[in-house]
Amino acid sequence: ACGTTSENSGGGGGQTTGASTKCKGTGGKYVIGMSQANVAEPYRQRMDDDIKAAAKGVPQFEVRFTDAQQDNARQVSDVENFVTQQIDLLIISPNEAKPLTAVVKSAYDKGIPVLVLDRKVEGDAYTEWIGADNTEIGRQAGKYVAEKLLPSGGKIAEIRGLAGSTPAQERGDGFRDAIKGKNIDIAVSQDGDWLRDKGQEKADAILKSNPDVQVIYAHNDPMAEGAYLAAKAAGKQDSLKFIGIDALPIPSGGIKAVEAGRLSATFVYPTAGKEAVAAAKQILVDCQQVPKTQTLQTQLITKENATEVYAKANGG
Amino acid sequence: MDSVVLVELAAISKSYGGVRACRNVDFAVRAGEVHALLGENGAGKSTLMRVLSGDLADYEGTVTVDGQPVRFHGPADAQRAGIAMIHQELDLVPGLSVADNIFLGREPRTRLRTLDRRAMLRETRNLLRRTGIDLDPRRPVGDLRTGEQQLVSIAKALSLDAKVLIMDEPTSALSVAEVDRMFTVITELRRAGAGIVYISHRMDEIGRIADRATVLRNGSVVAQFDAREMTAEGAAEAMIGRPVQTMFAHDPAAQGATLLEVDGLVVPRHRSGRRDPAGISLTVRHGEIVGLAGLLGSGRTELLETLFGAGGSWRGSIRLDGKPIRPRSPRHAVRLGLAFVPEDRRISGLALDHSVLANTVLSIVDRIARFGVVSRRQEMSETTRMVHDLRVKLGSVRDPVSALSGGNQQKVVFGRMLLTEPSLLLLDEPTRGVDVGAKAEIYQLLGRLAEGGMGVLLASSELAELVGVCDRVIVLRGGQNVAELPTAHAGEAELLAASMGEVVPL
Amino acid sequence: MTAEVVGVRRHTIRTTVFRFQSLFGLVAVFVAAILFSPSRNGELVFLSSGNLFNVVRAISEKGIIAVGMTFVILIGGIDLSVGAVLGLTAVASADLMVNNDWGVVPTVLLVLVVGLVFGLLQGVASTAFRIQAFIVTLAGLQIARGLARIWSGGQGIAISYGTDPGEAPVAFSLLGERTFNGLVPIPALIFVVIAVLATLFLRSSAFSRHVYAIGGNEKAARLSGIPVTKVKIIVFGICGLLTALAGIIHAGQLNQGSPNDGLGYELDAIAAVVIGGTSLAGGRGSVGGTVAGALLIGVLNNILSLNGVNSDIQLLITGFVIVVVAGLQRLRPAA
Amino acid sequence: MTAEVVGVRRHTIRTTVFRFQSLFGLVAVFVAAILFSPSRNGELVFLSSGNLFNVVRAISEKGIIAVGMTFVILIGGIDLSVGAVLGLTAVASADLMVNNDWGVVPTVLLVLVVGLVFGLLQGVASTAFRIQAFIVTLAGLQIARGLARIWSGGQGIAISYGTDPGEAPVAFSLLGERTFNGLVPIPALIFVVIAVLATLFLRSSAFSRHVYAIGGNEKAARLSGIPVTKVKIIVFGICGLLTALAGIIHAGQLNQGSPNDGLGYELDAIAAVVIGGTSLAGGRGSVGGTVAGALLIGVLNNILSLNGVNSDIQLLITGFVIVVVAGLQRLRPAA
Ligand SMILES: Nc1ncnc2c1ncn2[C@@H]1O[C@H](COP(=O)(O)OP(=O)(O)OP(=O)(O)O)[C@@H](O)[C@H]1O
Ligand SMILES: Nc1ncnc2c1ncn2[C@@H]1O[C@H](COP(=O)(O)OP(=O)(O)OP(=O)(O)O)[C@@H](O)[C@H]1O
Ligand SMILES: O[C@@H]1[C@@H](O)[C@H](O)OC[C@H]1O
Ligand SMILES: [Mg+2]
Ligand SMILES: [Mg+2]
Repeated sequence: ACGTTSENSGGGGGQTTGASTKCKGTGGKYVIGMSQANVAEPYRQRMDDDIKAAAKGVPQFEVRFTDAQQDNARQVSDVENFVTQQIDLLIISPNEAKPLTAVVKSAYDKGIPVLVLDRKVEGDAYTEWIGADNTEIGRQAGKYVAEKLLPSGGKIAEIRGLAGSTPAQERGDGFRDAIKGKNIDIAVSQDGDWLRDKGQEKADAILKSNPDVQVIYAHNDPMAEGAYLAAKAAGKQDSLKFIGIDALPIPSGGIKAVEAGRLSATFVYPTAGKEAVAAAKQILVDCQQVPKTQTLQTQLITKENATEVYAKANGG
Repeated sequence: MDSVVLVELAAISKSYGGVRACRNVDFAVRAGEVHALLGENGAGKSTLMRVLSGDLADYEGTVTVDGQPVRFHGPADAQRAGIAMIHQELDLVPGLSVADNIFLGREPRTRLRTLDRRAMLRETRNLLRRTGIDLDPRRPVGDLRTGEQQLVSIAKALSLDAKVLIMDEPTSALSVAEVDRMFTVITELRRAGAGIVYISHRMDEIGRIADRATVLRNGSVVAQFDAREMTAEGAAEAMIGRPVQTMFAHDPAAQGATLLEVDGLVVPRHRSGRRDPAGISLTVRHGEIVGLAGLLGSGRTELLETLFGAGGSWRGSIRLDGKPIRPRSPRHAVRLGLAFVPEDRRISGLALDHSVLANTVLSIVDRIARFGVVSRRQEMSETTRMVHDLRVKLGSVRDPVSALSGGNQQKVVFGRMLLTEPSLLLLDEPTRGVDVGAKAEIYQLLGRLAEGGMGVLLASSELAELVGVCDRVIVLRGGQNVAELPTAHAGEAELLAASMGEVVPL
Repeated sequence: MTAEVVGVRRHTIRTTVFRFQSLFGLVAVFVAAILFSPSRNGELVFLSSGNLFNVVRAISEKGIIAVGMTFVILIGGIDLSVGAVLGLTAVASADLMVNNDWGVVPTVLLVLVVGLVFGLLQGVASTAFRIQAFIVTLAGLQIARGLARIWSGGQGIAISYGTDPGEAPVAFSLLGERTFNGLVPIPALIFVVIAVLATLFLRSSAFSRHVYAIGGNEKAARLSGIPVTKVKIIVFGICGLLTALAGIIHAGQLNQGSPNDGLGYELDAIAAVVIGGTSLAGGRGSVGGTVAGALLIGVLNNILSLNGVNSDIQLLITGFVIVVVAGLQRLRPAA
Repeated sequence: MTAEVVGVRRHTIRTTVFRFQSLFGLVAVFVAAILFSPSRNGELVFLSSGNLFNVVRAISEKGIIAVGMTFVILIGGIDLSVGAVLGLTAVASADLMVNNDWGVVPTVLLVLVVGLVFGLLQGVASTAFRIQAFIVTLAGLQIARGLARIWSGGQGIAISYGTDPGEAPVAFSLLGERTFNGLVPIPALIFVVIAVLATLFLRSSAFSRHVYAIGGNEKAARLSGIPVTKVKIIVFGICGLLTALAGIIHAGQLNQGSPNDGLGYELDAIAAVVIGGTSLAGGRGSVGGTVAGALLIGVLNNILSLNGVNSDIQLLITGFVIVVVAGLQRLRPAA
């Protein structure tokens, strides 16, 4: 009865029945498996926390979490184990796209609806992808630097995410795209592996080798905070500007850092946790179809809106 | 013999797993005596003394000190009760200096509770002087030669000022001169009222120093002697339970062509600068047993190691069966038909955790393998043959070598090299720690091997052995040969004199 | 005074017990897994053949590496580079097939050679200059990781199958497949074969005697005429070779060769070896133990996941189980 | 028949050279850093005091841990738990001050006790059941990481300073500051003090002789009446204690205590110790060497970053430099 395919979902395969057969309406009990790529990054921990919080509001749901510790192979096993447990729905935030495609497909082919968050898998053997556009976020960051921080051009430093990860690639590309022709020079670019202490260490050296940079663009907030700490140690925290990405609404997150004036700006990188639970409810409880793609919007956080956004995100 | 009894062991029994090492042993040490503890390898001597020194805590029987029954829970307890032991296997810490080793566990401290190095160095110098060795107390023990280490152990034991000093084969790596020096020390201690337990397989030493002797066989006391009534033969017979065969039985007649020819061999790493460039020259013929005599540090070990490709750089020439050779590595030397039994079996000879079997066939695994697969049958038969030929006393050939008594461990190393069927056997103190019975067997074996055409170069600090076994003895001093004595004409006295640098008229 | 042969029986019993000692922990964990297994339709989920094969597949890469690591640890060495070498060889496999259109056989051969040579070079560096293996392979880790990044341009190289240029030969996709009625994963098969071969080799080859002897007492081994340097170099080569095999499987399993692959695998592989009762000091241990160690960790992860145990609690439980298992192994009376 | 006194002088020279041996590599890298330093306004950036202090600050946490690790390695042990214990103690520091309004002194004391106890427990587990330290501390790693995650709820605890509830005492922020005209970072000072104290302690305490003896020949140590078990337990305790100190500094430096902090620090700390010439077999080494090892890595990272060297190439260079430095140390003639 509940079995209609989302019109966005490509043809073929078992996905048509996928979403439907699992739907037992409000009377059912559902076990959802959430396969997280790693929980060492605050952003991902927050994604899990968001899912946990949202699932509290759906009494029919029990969510089980796994942590693949940044290992594709481990995440493949995690998904296999979920399939063995015959979960009713899989949420996955893949470590990398290609290596998880096959196992996600095999789960999907067994009729398990699959929600993919943040990073993608290849092909169309999943029910819905929910996430944000990293190139766009990078572009907005570039735009902010070009328009607000260095309207007449200048030198900046970039602290990048883990080499080889797609967000690092896309955030770098989008940024470069936006500053093209704006007389802004990326004087130095170093890998900070998404980590706060790495960000600090790299910024230490950057401030020595390129003391004339005016802005540090970090691919996430932890690294931006690390860079700020390095600048503070060098007594340069006021003459330099820092921007990051993620804007997690937690005490150690970027919104608070902007509010406190450490970062000039950060950009919301939505975790999609809340949206994922909503989609799961639509599929399992409401027996509805969901769109194949749900792109979440970013938001620029500056001192002006930080307090308000933070309060709102925490239910205020 | 009416002096005070310092310690008394009553009805001591001790087993390791299924092996009964001591059965119901009674033993006492009196003030002012040197009490020799004799017995063949594995008889239980070390075990009994490890009980007395607090090293083994789980045993049956009672230990009485000064009339009070005691139970030691560790060596420290025994030391506090005035009992110290020099262990058979040198137990020093190679990375620490001589002084650190001597005071290990009871370091003198300054008022600030820091190490009192000055006191340590001063005391160490005194102790070393008493033992008759001139060493820098700051040198790491690991840099010292075996004999020097043994002297450090002795100095360490002396520093304890013990009432009862147990010496488990303290002289096995020492040569005559050092032994003499040590006996002087023992005599001083005895005079001061200490009781000394003396374990040795060198029967001549027992005769010289002991006041009393207790003989163990298979873990039980089988005889007690007074020094006056004890003969070497009698003691030996008590030890092995039957009359000893003739010790030395080699017939020097059957010698053949020259096997080894060493000419002007100098090991230049000698930093003394005193090394005469003449170096060492000697020959060994097929079927000949040639001895190497010398004092501690005279260069015997170094020569053997060089011949075996295990030393450092050297110059000179070595010929084997007339062909010049330059042994690059022990492997190369083995291929050339050389075999070497090193002087310190624990460090250089054995993987102690591994079975007797694995240790025995180590040098011949390639030979007993077909297509790279070791033949278990041959492995077992070769090992059994060796165990039998050398009369190794053990539980099972699969037991770890560490479960064997010291002398039997030595036989395993010896046996391993014999299995390579060498043409030239290089032996460095091969009977160190080996009991009289087994020594006789080894000598006979050497005799047989020599008669079969093998050449033997045997370095030893036991003059009786050199004189008894060898056809000729070459005396080294300061890295060169200073004398050559045919044993048919020369005895221990001449060897000693030559070793000390006196010119010996022949 | 013939050699006494007392204790042969005692010995046999002890040996037998000892043979199985490295299995104690595995058996205990296995039993616990059965007890705690969720059940579905009256069947224990843990024991379902699908699940058991998943367990073996999941450990097969690390298991193969751990077999190589067993050799290295037996000589008293250690190899920290394996995780990075796995990444390097996975990248190499993907690049050769995808970007250079190599066939499966030449790719596999070349990649195996890459692993072998990397291992041999580490062996040479450590023996020629007498540098501790820890240091050499720590450097090797960085070098292999750097090479993998440079080779791949920092990005994972995705593998898709077909005959077009830019596609890998379909045959390679077998590594991701299951055989025997879709039941047995191919990597698991390879792992079992490697483990059996290595066990036989370590039990009965002359070479293995040399390996054990070097770990037991290197100086004694040298004086016994064993070519110590050569054996050590070969052992590092074996470890590199097996790691390359694991890297190839990894690429096949995940359809990608990424320079970040294998991060931290070195500790897992060493853990399997040590939990399996092999001494880090060298000279003592077996491949059987290593396989048991790897299985133990695999079973533990599996049963915790099947029960949906939260990953933080998993860490605690895993930690405690490891200590208890290691403790069990020490029950053996001292020799 | 006096024994010859050859080699006393030779010995002194060798000792002296050997004393400085662990510095060879550091000196070489330092010289290279000067040669390759970018310059600004005629001044070498690398040598500017600000930069040099950055280098020391950057290594201070790992350096302090490495000092503790030196003790553990000297007894022939190893401690893999340090990274996780750093995370645990950083979380503890943040949580106590931020969420429980503790003062600086009670926080620091309790956190130090946490580290100490964790270390002692590992020491007990490893000695009481005679389990290899590798295994015990591998388990300890998982347990500490699990505890840290549970304690913090998985997310870093941010520290801001002030007197309100939820704010940490301002005094704690000193850990992130610099002193002496804003030049010398406080963590660097603490590191130097710890290193000096540890050096003096290892040089001149009786306890240190026991540590060296246990690593050099455990049996001899036991026969000399040294309480081997007790010393070992204390050594693990020292390492835990120093790691906790590093954890506190970490929290102060980053204004946050996160359960993921310290990931992989164990290998870095061990590397510093081993590059500093301490033998993993135990019994040989010094804190001076460890400091040199840590500095070497710090200088290398710094100069590579100053030159903007790409991170892939950094890996390669670091790998090669480590091998070469280790090779340099082996130049010493064999004893
Ligand atoms: N650690 C051990 N484990 C098992 N058996 C042992 C152990 N130590 C000694 N034994 C056995 O106990 C018996 C007595 O050994 P012990 O070392 O006391 O002999 P010993 O008289 O000192 O011999 P040696 O003259 O060769 O030193 C031997 O059979 C030996 O194999
Ligand atoms: N590794 C070394 N370190 C220091 N000195 C050495 C070393 N090797 C040899 N020597 C010195 O070389 C000389 C010859 O030593 P060697 O051991 O060959 O003599 P030996 O006659 O066998 O004495 P020993 O009874 O000590 O075995 C001695 O002066 C010794 O101190
Ligand atoms: O900080 C985030 C990082 O941890 C994740 O892996 O990718 C997106 C980033 O914003
Ligand atoms: Mg003995
Ligand atoms: Mg000698």
